[in-house]
Amino acid sequence: TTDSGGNTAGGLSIDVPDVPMLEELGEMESEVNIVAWSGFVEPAWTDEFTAETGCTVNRRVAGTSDEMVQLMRTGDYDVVSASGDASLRLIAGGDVQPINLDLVPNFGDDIVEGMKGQIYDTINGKSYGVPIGRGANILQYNSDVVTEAPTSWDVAWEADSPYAGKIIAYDAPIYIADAAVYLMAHEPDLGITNPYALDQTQLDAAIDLLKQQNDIVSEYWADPAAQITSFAGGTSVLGTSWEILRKLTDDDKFKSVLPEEGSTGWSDAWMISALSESPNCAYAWVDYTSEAEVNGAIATNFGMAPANGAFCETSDEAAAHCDYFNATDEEYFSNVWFWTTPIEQCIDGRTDVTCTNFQQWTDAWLAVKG
Amino acid sequence: MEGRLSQIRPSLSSPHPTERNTMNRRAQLSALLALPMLWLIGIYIFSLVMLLVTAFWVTDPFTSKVKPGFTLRNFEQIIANPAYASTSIRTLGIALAVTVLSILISVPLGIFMAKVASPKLRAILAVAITLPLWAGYLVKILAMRITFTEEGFFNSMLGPLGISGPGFSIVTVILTLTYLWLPYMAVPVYTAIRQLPPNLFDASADLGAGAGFTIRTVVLPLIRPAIIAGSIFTFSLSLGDYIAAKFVGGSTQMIGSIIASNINLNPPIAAAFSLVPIAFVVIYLVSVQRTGALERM
Amino acid sequence: MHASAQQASSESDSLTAPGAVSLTGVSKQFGDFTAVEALNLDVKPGEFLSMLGPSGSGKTTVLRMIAGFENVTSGSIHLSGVDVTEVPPHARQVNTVFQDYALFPHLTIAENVGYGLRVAGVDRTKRRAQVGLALDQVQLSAVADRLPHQLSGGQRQRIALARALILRPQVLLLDEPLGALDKQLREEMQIELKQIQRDVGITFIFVTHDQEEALTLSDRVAVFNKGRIEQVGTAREVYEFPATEFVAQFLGLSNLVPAELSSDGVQSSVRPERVRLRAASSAASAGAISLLGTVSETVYTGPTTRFLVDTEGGVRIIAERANDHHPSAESAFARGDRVRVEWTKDHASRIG
Amino acid sequence: MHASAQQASSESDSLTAPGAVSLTGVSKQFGDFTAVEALNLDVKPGEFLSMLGPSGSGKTTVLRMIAGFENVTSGSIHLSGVDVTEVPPHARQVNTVFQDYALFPHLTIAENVGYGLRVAGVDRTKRRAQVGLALDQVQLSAVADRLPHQLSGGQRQRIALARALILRPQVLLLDEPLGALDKQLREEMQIELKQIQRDVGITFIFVTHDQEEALTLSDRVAVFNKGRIEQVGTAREVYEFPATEFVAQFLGLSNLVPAELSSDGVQSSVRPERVRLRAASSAASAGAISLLGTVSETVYTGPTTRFLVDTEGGVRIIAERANDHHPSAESAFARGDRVRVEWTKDHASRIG
Amino acid sequence: MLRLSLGAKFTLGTIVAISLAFMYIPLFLVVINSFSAARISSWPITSFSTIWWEKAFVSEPIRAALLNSVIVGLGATTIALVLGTLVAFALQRYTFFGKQSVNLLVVLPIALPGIVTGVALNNTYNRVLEPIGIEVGYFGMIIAHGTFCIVMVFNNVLARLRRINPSIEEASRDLGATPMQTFRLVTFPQFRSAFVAGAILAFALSFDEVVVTIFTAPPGVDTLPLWIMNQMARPNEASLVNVVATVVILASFIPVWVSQRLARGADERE
Ligand SMILES: Nc1ncnc2c1ncn2[C@@H]1O[C@H](COP(=O)(O)OP(=O)(O)OP(=O)(O)O)[C@@H](O)[C@H]1O
Ligand SMILES: Nc1ncnc2c1ncn2[C@@H]1O[C@H](COP(=O)(O)OP(=O)(O)OP(=O)(O)O)[C@@H](O)[C@H]1O
Ligand SMILES: [Mg+2]
Ligand SMILES: [Mg+2]
Repeated sequence: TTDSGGNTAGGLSIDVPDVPMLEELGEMESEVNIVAWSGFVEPAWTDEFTAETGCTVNRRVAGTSDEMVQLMRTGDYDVVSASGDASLRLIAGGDVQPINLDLVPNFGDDIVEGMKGQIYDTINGKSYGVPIGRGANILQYNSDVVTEAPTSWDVAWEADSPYAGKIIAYDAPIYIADAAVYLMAHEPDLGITNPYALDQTQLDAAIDLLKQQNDIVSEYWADPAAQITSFAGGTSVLGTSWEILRKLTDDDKFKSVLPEEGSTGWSDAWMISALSESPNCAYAWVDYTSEAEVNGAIATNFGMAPANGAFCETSDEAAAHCDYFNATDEEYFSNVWFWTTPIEQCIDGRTDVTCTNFQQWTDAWLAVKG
Repeated sequence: MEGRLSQIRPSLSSPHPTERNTMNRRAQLSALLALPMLWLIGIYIFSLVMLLVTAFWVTDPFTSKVKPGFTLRNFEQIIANPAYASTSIRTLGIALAVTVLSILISVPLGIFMAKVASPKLRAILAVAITLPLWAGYLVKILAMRITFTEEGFFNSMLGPLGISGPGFSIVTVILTLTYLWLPYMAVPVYTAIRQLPPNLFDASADLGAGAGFTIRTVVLPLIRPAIIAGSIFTFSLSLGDYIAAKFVGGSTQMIGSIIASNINLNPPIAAAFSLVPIAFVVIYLVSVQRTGALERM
Repeated sequence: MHASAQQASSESDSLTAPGAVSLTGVSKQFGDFTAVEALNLDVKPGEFLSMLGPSGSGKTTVLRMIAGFENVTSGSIHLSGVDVTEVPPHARQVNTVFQDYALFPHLTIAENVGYGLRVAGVDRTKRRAQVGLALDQVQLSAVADRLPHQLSGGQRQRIALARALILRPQVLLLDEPLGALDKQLREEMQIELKQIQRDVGITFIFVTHDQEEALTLSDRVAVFNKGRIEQVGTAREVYEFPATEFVAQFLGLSNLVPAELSSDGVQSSVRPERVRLRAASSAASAGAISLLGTVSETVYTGPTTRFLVDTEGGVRIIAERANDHHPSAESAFARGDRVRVEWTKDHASRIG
Repeated sequence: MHASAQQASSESDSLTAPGAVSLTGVSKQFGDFTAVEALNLDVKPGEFLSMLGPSGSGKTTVLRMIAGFENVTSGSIHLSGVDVTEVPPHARQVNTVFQDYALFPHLTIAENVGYGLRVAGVDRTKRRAQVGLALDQVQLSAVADRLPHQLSGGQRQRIALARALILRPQVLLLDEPLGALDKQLREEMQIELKQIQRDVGITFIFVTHDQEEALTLSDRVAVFNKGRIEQVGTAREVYEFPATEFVAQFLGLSNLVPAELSSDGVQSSVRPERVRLRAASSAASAGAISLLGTVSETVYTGPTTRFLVDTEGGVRIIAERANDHHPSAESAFARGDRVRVEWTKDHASRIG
Repeated sequence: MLRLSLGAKFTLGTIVAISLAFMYIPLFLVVINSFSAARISSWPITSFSTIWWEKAFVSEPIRAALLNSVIVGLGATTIALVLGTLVAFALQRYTFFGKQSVNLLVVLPIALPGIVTGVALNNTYNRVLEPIGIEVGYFGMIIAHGTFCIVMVFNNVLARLRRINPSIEEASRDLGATPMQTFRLVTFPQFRSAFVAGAILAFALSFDEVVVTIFTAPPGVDTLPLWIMNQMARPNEASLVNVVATVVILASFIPVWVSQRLARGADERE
């Protein structure tokens, strides 16, 4: 099925290490170590969690998905807020355990449709992650300069873009998928049906496009702060963004659009380490944060669409938040390809070719910046 | 004085010291070095070696888990992808440019402080060049961002004069790294210039040399060890940096960026590629060690 | 008896000749401190002039003002009749041998010696030839390729000399060039220095605080004290006829004779070797000042024996007798002996 | 005539008395280089012994071995009859005054002087009293609270002395303590040093390369050359009767008379002041060696005038005459004069 | 003295002025931005406010990060002081085979890219030590920082040891002090100022270190630079960073002043 961005190729089966699933909860341990994105673990809700469960929360903020994977592999952490480009690696590496959803009562019908059973956290029918929230990689522009509202990514990709030299792009190998999304619409001959399932030819084409873009790029961003200052400081006038980043500029001249080609996006899910020494606290945390209020608090704090749709009904502000971030707008997200780790097995269902894996993407990405 | 020092300094390498003497000194020396060597070799070098052997290991392409083994594939990959070579050369160029720029700033600064400034101004300047050391690495990089962004401080001040800044580019990376590591060059250079015997300046003038000639033929050769000592910091710290490139480099990619982006995902290739900066640094250190500058850092 | 007065007239025309140095009313202040005060000095071309004085008396400061390393606070300096008061050091035809030699530690001996030529833009081959000659002159061609720290003190001293002389300056300034050498080497170098000065005929201005060195080497000696010149004159003038008590004391042992003891009723000084020591029983010599006393101490110094005599007048007189060809010259008198000390007016110098 | 031979027997019984230092067959190697070679030396209690020699002759090395800073390569060292060859410096009852004084720059003068007492565990009040006395002795109570860098060279020297003496060592070692001082200060300090040595009665071993200093201060002088002692004896012994050519040359000007000229057919040395200078016309004195020659140079040195005489035998003889009470002593002969030089056998010393 | 023409002095003065502007304009921007109302640093500043100062002063994470930075800095400095001084003594007082290599070894941790050091140590902690039951935890970070700080103490102490008059120690032994007493009463006071200067630099280096810290910090522990990093990732309160930086800059006058005083005191005595 390719209706919602083609990500729900549920039939995919991959060899993954057999990690036992927790059958029932026991005594709470004393602490839980969490690797998370900035803003996911804050005293505003951890204090209450600790009060309720007795589990002290130790947070470690990670900057990139790679760092998250690395940190999880140290075995020091119980829980991680993995994005789609990390989750598959963690699952396949045997670093996380399947989640017994029975032990997460807050994971219920309220979880928005688009975040259930995704390939990047559900494998071979087993669930490995409990969703937290999601967002799209949109096109943001400075309306003072970009006076004609763009509807296509072409202003960001084409060499003759009127904004050449003022374009900001995302700085990670996964950004290759953005090129693939663009090619999917503009170079149908390449036959790309899923931006995370690229064979070598398709990858090469994407890299060529990225190299072309490199010449017109003012900078690449990895840190949100850098992205905001790039727009605010006038270095960039157009490029990849998140809704929250646009919001944080506090300036109406910055506008955004989800272009007609669609876009990539990210969705994060809690995962529990296979080596967790505090599985009970870990389950408690995952459950606690899936509850509408807490999940909403995280989503609000970070600036994304919450996984728990029930949050949107809790207050007017919540409703406004959900509206702003299109939380329950599956139509909106149907055009969004959530980050997934590329693997050799083509997840678009092709079996006649080998797809390029994430390592190849990483190596290819280096060539973009030369 | 030199002679006297060398007289007093006991020498273990001399062929006929008395037995008792040698034993004693050996024991003292071992006592001094045991702990530091245990630390540096037992922890640091051991860790480095453990990391570097992984350069010959393989990574599972799917899970990105490292498996022991022996392969040269990582090196082949580095050679095959020209991005590695071009990034290495670019980074080397940046590190050298930072070093040269630091020298170009530090020498006049040192001469001004040591030979022109009044004692009071000298004290103020001495504080002024060390203070930025404390402002925080990230803070300084972000400050450079505000300075050099398109509508930032630099362009808003100098724009009216028709001067426009370098934006976020390799030039800004060089300026930022210079800004970060300058004190490590300026302080030793200044100290060295201060310690030059004033008589040498007199002697040079006495023999007819003007200030420029004296600086070129007397000052620079004599402060060379200090310059080299400073350059170890400016060169190696620049060589390994990637955060500056990330924040003010625009699309500039450095060795550190590549290692950082691989270190989690594909440690063997990161390890293999770290041999490049390690080689640069070690070659540099060994070649300057001959000049005795290491001891004078 | 003031040598400076004598010379002033006879030299006025030679002062424009190359090599002449003339300081007129030169003063130097360091902050509140006056290091050199209203100093006048005329050095004749080709002269070997020593500046002698205790530490801190301003010798180096004067030398540095002549070389141009220090600005004068007031007064003027002329070289060969030309006012150079405002000329920077590198433009003065004067070279300096520094007390600590100030050799460039990073340059070889040959490069050190050739430095001045290099500055002057002399080309490499010419330079090499001249450096070779200069090194020959100081007999150190063998060490041309060494670095200064590989030389002994005496060798370094000679290199400093060669480096300064190669530019054929009109005036060579030497700031205690022998101060750091040991006695033997020092004596050898004194002879060598004198020899070189005769050979090249350059004006030497030589700073020292060793009176014997000043007396034996120089044509004239300028005795410094507290930033002033107390006396200028030939070795004999300053030694035999010190103008002041300070000069008398500084140039070796000296007896200060109070006014009431001298024949003409003014204070005077007498050198110990000029004092005649006789048995107390002998009669006082006519025309001499003659005192009776007791030997309180005898000191054997090698070439001489020194006798300390406490005279009846309460003044202690030092007498020195050469241990000369007379048999038992040194054992003529012993501690406790009653003696007569005498000297003639000719050997006493009035001091102001 | 070998002073060292004379003394060896006369002293053997005093060697067990406290204060005696005795070196037996002491050698010191630095790598391949022998700095001190099989050296024997006995210093009597209460004696003032000078070690005199050129730079690099091993004086400091010997001193450092006595203090214990250097191990001996072979041989043994006794202090007051006790073998201390293996005793570390802090346990030897010997103190040192270093050439550069080695005052502790971070401690006040009083703390410097009291340092030895402090490490010995003497309590504060007692210490303060003793330090007060020691500072009085060197007349520097006024500077007790200053730091060393605030003192002049002469003051520092006295503090170094006070610091070493406060421990009442059996032996005080002084390594060119006056080397850094200017001439005047040096002479003052010499007198002071001699005075103190007399007062405290401690054995002084004093290193210098200034022969006059060694001759005037010491009871005995040991002349060093290339790691060996060439001669030990009283000032008169080493000056008048040098055992070797080296000693003759090192202790001042000396004429080396070749064997064929001397009466007994062996090489000898004669001091310039022992040479008698007479008109060429005068008859040769009986029993004296007498040569005719021409004055080639005269040098006025202040107390003396030096005459260089080229004799007919081709030997250059230096004669020195005191500028003494005789009228015109210094102008008796001039350059070019024909003269007769003479000396007696008594004033010539055979040298090996 | 070096004699410079007026023109040369002017040129030098200009270079100095430009260099100082280059150093201080960014710092000035940081300080002024701490009073900006905006969430994130910018230029020009549109509205001023002290809101970030108010927030910073009550922020628990800032306080915790600061405390961690200080603890790690002090721990690393202590390690560096001990090891750096020992090596400095060994290299200054003895000649031995491999001396050059020891020297190189001390310099290496600072000279190699921080990311290599960080990952290498992280690798050792997790792959070697943990399996054999050694949990370095918080100390891992201190060990890592200590390792690259050694060179700072080493440099300063060695430079000073070279300038100590060797006869001063002999004088002490001569006056009856045992080697231990000599060290305590004479040697140590002589290099104390270099020791402190080295300590200050080591602390500064540790206090500022980012890359190695990323890889060696234990779960839940932020140092100040890590906290700043996190602010970059969640820029709704990024301006807090400016407040913290301003406070650190102001506070750094203390160590800079102390080391100036020490340097001057040592100069005077020489
Ligand atoms: N740059 C200076 N600043 C302040 N005072 C100075 C300076 N140079 C010299 N002096 C002072 O001027 C006086 C004369 O110094 P100068 O060096 O000329 O003496 P000197 O006769 O050469 O002594 P010495 O024999 O010790 O070399 C001294 O008191 C000295 O302290
Ligand atoms: N530690 C040492 N290593 C090697 N050689 C040494 C050492 N100490 C002294 N020497 C050598 O031993 C010889 C004697 O040195 P010493 O210092 O005893 O001479 P000295 O008579 O005191 O000379 P000076 O008058 O210059 O002080 C010299 O040639 C010196 O170079
Ligand atoms: Mg002087
Ligand atoms: Mg010596």
